[in-house]
Amino acid sequence: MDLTNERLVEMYIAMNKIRTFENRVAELFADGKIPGFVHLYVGEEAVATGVCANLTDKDYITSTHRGHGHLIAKGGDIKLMMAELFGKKTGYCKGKGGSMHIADLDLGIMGANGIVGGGPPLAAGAALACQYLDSKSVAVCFFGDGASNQGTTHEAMNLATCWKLPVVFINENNMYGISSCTINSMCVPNVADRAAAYDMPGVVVDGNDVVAVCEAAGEGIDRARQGRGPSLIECKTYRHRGHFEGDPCAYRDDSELEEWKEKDPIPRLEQKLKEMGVLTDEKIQEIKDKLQNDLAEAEKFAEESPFPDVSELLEDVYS
Amino acid sequence: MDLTNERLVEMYIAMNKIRTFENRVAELFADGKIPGFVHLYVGEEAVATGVCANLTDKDYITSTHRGHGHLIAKGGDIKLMMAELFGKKTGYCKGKGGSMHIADLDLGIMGANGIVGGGPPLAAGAALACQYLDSKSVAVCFFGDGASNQGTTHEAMNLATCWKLPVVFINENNMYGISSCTINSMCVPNVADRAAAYDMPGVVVDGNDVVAVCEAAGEGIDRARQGRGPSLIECKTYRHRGHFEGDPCAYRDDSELEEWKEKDPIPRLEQKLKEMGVLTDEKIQEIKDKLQNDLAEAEKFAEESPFPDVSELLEDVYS
Amino acid sequence: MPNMTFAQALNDAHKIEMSRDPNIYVAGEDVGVYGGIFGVTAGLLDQFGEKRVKDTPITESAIVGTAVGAATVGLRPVVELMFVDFIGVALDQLYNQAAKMKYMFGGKARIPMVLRAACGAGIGAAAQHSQCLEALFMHIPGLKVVMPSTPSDAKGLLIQAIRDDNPVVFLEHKMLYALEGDVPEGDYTIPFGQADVKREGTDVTVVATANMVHTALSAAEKLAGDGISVEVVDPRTLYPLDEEGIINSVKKTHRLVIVHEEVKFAGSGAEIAAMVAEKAFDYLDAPILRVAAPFCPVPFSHPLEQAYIPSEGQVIEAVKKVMA
Amino acid sequence: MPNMTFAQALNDAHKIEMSRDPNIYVAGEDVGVYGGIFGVTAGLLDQFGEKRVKDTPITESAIVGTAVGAATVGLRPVVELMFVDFIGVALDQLYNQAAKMKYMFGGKARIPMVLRAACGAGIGAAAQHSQCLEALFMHIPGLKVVMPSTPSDAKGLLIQAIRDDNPVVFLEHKMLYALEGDVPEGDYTIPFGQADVKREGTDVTVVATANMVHTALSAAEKLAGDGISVEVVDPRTLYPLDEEGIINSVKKTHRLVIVHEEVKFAGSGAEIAAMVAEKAFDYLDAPILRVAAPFCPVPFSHPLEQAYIPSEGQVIEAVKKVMA
Ligand SMILES: Cc1ncc(C[n+]2csc(CCOP(=O)(O)OP(=O)(O)O)c2C)c(N)n1
Ligand SMILES: Cc1ncc(C[n+]2csc(CCOP(=O)(O)OP(=O)(O)O)c2C)c(N)n1
Ligand SMILES: [Mg+2]
Ligand SMILES: [Mg+2]
Repeated sequence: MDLTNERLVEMYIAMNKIRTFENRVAELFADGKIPGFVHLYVGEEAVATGVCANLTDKDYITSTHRGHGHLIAKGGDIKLMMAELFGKKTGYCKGKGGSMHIADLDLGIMGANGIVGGGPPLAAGAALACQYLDSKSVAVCFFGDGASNQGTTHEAMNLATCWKLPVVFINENNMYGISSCTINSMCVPNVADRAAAYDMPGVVVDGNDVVAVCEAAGEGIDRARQGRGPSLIECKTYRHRGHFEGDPCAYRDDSELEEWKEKDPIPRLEQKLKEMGVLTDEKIQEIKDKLQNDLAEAEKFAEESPFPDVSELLEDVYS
Repeated sequence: MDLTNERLVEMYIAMNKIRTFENRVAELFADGKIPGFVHLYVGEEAVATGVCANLTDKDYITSTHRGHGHLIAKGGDIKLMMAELFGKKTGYCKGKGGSMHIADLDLGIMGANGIVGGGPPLAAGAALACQYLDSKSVAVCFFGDGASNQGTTHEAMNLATCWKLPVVFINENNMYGISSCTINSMCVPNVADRAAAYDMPGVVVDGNDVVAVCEAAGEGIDRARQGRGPSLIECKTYRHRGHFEGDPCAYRDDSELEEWKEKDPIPRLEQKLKEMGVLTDEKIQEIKDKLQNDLAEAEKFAEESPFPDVSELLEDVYS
Repeated sequence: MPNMTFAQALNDAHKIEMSRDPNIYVAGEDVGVYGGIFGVTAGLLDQFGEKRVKDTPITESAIVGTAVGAATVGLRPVVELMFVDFIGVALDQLYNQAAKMKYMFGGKARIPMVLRAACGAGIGAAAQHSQCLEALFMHIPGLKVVMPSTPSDAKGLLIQAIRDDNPVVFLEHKMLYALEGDVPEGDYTIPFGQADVKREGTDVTVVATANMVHTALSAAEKLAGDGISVEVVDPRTLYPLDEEGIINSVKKTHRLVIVHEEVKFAGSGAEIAAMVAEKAFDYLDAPILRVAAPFCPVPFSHPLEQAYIPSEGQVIEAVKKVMA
Repeated sequence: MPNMTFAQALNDAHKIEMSRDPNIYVAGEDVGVYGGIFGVTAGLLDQFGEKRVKDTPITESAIVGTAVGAATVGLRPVVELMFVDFIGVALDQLYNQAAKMKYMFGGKARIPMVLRAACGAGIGAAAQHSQCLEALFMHIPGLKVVMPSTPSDAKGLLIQAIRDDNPVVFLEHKMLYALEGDVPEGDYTIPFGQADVKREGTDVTVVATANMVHTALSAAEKLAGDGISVEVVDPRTLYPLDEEGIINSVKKTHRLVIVHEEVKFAGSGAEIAAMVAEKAFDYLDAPILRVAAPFCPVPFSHPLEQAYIPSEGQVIEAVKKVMA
C-alpha cells in the first residue's frame, strides 16, 4: 500500500484529534462535568486511525466501552460526542446513552458497547447485511484482548468464517482487561493465534505504528470487500491511562507505562513526517491549534446545551 | 500403553453393553414406552468406552444429551437408567430427569445435559475442585462437534488452560449436529485444531478404534492427573441412528451410513480379539447372553417399578 | 377459510412475508434442510434458497446477535431459537443489545427482528426443554412479547411481528403445533395489544395464554353446566398488554382468575393481577387467583409432568372459589 | 457494634466465612489484585492467597459454570458477576444448570454457591450497567434471591448465603456500598425468608427493597408529619419471600404500596401485589399501588436518570392516594 503524504497527514490529524479529545475528557471527568464510566483511548490512537483510514461512511464498525477513538476515527462529530458525554439533549444519543453507547448509524458507527464481547456478533450481523444486499460494504469489529476470551467472540468468528462474511476483527491488545494481564487470561502469546481455530488469516501488527496498522487492516478489508471472508488482525498496543477514569492502576508497573510511552504512536508519526519533510513545526502547531479550537467549540456547545427534559424519559423505547 | 487382554475384553463387553441397551431403548421408544427426547449412542461406543477405561469412580465426567454411552462406560447401573427412561420412581433421578439428565454423582457422573455446550464449564469446575482439593482426580468433558461452536466451550477451554485444570476435553465428532454437517458449521477440518487457540495439546484419533481412543485419552488423562493441564482429544466417529429417535435423517446419504457401518467399532474389536485368540464364538455368545439377561432384568425392573407419586412434585427443588 | 395446523399457519405466515419482502431472512439451527425441529420452516429453503434460509451452527449468541446487527443495518431477520429454554446462552444479545439499542442511541436505531421459540411442557422433554419464560421477556423494555393460542392468531400475529420495527419475541407452545383451525387466507394481521375474548361470560373473567386458553375454554364449558358464566380473555401479546381489555372484562364480571403454564411465582400472571389490583380494585368482588405451574423445574416423568401443567380441574376449582 | 459501610460489611462477611471454611473460594473479574470494582473483595487476596481468591479472564459463563461444577463436587464458591446486567452472557449456567441440577437429578446434588452482583442506577452508568433484574431470578425455581438494604443486613445475609446449600443470587445495590451503619461483630446470620419491619406504622404498609427502603423511610418520616403512619417492610430475600410477614402488616394497615427500583412491569412488586391480592384481599381497603421505574432502559443523563429512579415524592404521592 502506498500511502500518500496527504493521507499520512490526515492520519496524523486524526490521532491528535483523538488525543486532545481524550485528554480534555479526562480533565472534565476529574472536574465532575462528566459522570459515569469513562474509558479513554490515549495511547491506542493508531489502531482506530489506521483501520478507519480504509473505510467509508458506507462501511460499518462496532466499537467497545473504549469507543471515543473509534468514533472520531470513523468521522464522528466531537460536538455531538462531547454533548453526549455531558448528558445533554444535543448529544449523539440525546443524553440517553453516554460514553458507552454513542452511535452514529449514518456514519456506519453501530455504537460503543458496554458489554465486553457484545460487539462481535453485531459486526457479523452488519457484515451479513452487506453480503445479503451485495453492497460491497464491510464491517469492522474492534474488540479487546479481554473480549477475546468471551464466548460471543468465538461464536461470531466461527459463524463469520462459515458464512464468509465481509468482516474484519480488529483486536486491540493493550495487555490488560481492567487489572487482568493477558499472561493470566490466555495461554497463547497472540490473540491472532486464535484465527487458526476458524481457518482465517491471523496477523499481528505493531498497534502503535499507524502505517503498519493501516496496511494490515487494508489487506483484511480488501479481502472482505472482495468476498474472500473474514480475518483477524491483532494490534499490540497499550493504554496510557487507567482502565477507566478513577482507576489507580495499582496492578501494573509505572516502568511498563514509561516503556510504552516511548512507543507513543503520535510522536512516532510526527517524527517520521518531519523527517520526510511533510510536516514542519509550524504546520504541526497550526494543526494542534485548529484541533484545540474545535475542541473548545465542542466543549462550549456541550456546556451550553440543555439537558433533556424529563418528559423525554419514555421516548425512544419503541419504533 | 499396553492394554492387557482382560482390559480389552472389558472394553468389548462395555461396548456391547451400550449397544444392546441403546438398541432396546430404540424399540421401547418406538413402542411408546419411553417418552421425550432420546438420543442414542449406537456407533459411537468406542469413544466413551475407550475414555472411561482410564477413569475411576473418583474421576468426574460431564456428558451431553447423548449420554447413555457415557453413563454405562463410567459404570452407571442400567437398571436405574432404564427405570429413569421410563420415568419411574426407582430411576436414577426418581423419574424427574429422564434421558437428558441422568446423573450419578457417587460415580462421578455429573449428568447428561440438555444444553449443547452446557457441560464444558461444569467439567472445568469439577476439575477446579480436584485441583483445589489436591485429590489427583480429573474431569473429562464429552462434547460434540456441534458443541465446539458454542461460546461456553471456548470459555471453558480458555479458563482451563489459564488455570492448568486437570480436565480432558473429549470431542465426539460424529460429523453432524442434528442436520448440520461440520463442513457447514466450522471451517477447520478438525475440532482438535482449536486446541491451538489455547496452547493445549490437540489430538485427532479414530473414534471407532477403542484401543486408539483409550491410548490417546490415557495420555491426556495422565497429563491432567500429573498437573500438566488440559488437553483436547477429538474422536472421529459417526452415529448410526438419527439425531434423536424419530429423526428421518433426510439430511444425510444412506451410503455415508453404510460406509461408517463398515467401520463399526464393535465388530472391529471383536475381530481383533478373535484373531488374538482372546475371544471365541462361544465366549462372545456367553457375553452377549449375559448382557441380554441383564438388560431384560433392567427392563423388567423399570416396567414393574411405580411411577413417582404426584406428592413428590415439589420435592428436591432445594437442599 | 382453509383449515390448517398451528405449525402450518406459522409456515404460511413465513411464506407470505418472505414473498412480499426480499429483505426478510430466516436463520437458526436446522431451519433449512430439516425444516425446523417442529416443521415450522418446512419448505422455505426450497422456495427461497440458501441466501434467505440459513442453517446455522449451534451458536445462539451469534444467531441472535447477527440478527440484531443485520436488522440495525436494514434486513428483517426472523430467527428461531428452537427451544425458549436456550435463551440463557444468548440473552445478552437480546436484552442488552436488541432491546436497548434504540433507546441508548437516542432513538436512532430500528431493530426489526423476530425471535421465534418453542415453549411449554407436555412431551416429556424435561427441565431444560419445557419451560415457559414469558415473564422474563415482559420485564425488558424494548421487547414485544407474543404468545398465540390458535392457528389463526398464530398466523396473524406472526405476520404482524415480522412487520413490526422492534425486536419481537414470539413464543409458540409446543402442544399447540398440531392444533387445527380455520385460518384466513393470504395477508392477515392482528394488531398487538388487543386481547381476544375467546368466550364471552358474565360471572368470572379468566385470563389465559397459549395452550391454557384451551384449558380455560373447556373449564368454562363445564362450569356453564353448573350455571357459572365464564369469560375467557386471551391477551395474545403480553407486551404490549391490553390492560383496557382485561379491565373491561373485570368491570363486567368483578372476578378474575389468571391461568398460565409458567411458574406462578413472579410469572406473567403476577403482572396482570397486580395491574388489576391497582387499576380495577374497586370492581373486584373476590381475591384474584392464579392457576399456574408450581415452583419447581419441569419434571420428566409423565404423571409428574401432568401434575405440573395447570389443569381444567384446577381452573374449575379456582373459578368456584372466587364465586363462593 | 462497629460502624462500617455496606461494602465493608460484605468484605467482613467474606473474611469471616473464608477463615471458617477452607472450601470457600472467591472468583471473578478483578476480585483479586484490584479488590473488586466496588472494593468488596479488597484484601482477600493478601489474606487468603491465589488459590482461594481467583482473578478470572472476562468469561462469565465459565466463571459461573466452574462455580456450579466445583460446588457440585464439594467446594463452596462465592463468585462475583461485577454488574448484574452481565447475566445475559452467563444465564444458562445459572438457570438451566445450577438452579435445576438438584431437581433433575432426583435430589442427589447440592450446589452451594453464591453469585454476587452489583445492581441499580444512580451513578450515570447507563442502560447496560444500571439495571435491577431481581424479578428474573425470582422466577427460576431452584434459586434463592437476596437483596439487602443496610450494612448489617448485608453482612448477616451474605454469611447466611454462603452457608446455604443452594445457589443464591446476592444483589447489591451500588448506591448502598458507601452507606454506613452499625454491624454486629463476628459470626452473624439472618435467616432467609424473614422480612424486616424497618419502621412500624399503622396506616399503610410500604414494602420496599434495597435502596428503596431508604427512600420509603424518608417518605414515611415526611408522611408522619402529615399524620400518616407508614409501616416500612423490607423483605430482604425475594425468594424465599416472607409472605406471612407482608400479609400480617397488610392485615394491620389494610393498605399496600410497593416500592422498588426495578421496572414496574412484570417486576418483583407484581408478585408481591398479586400474592396479597390473592391471600389478603379481604383486608385491603384500597388498590395496591406500585412505585417503580418506568418502562424504559436506564438513561445516562443525570436529570433523566434521576427521573427514572423512584423518588420519595412518588412514594408520598402513592401513600396519599391509597389513604384517600
Ligand atoms: C460481559 C462483561 N463483562 C465484564 C465487563 C466489565 N468490563 C468492562 S471493560 C472490561 C475490560 C475489557 O478488557 P479488554 O477487552 O481488553 O478491553 P480494554 O478495556 O483493554 O480496552 C471489563 C472486564 C463488561 N462490561 N461486560
Ligand atoms: C444450547 C442448545 N442449542 C441447541 C440445542 C438443540 N440440540 C440438541 S442436540 C443438538 C446437536 C448437537 O450436536 P453435537 O454437539 O455435534 O452432538 P451430537 O448430537 O452430534 O452428539 C442440538 C442443536 C440444545 N439442546 N441446546
Ligand atoms: Mg485490553
Ligand atoms: Mg455431532
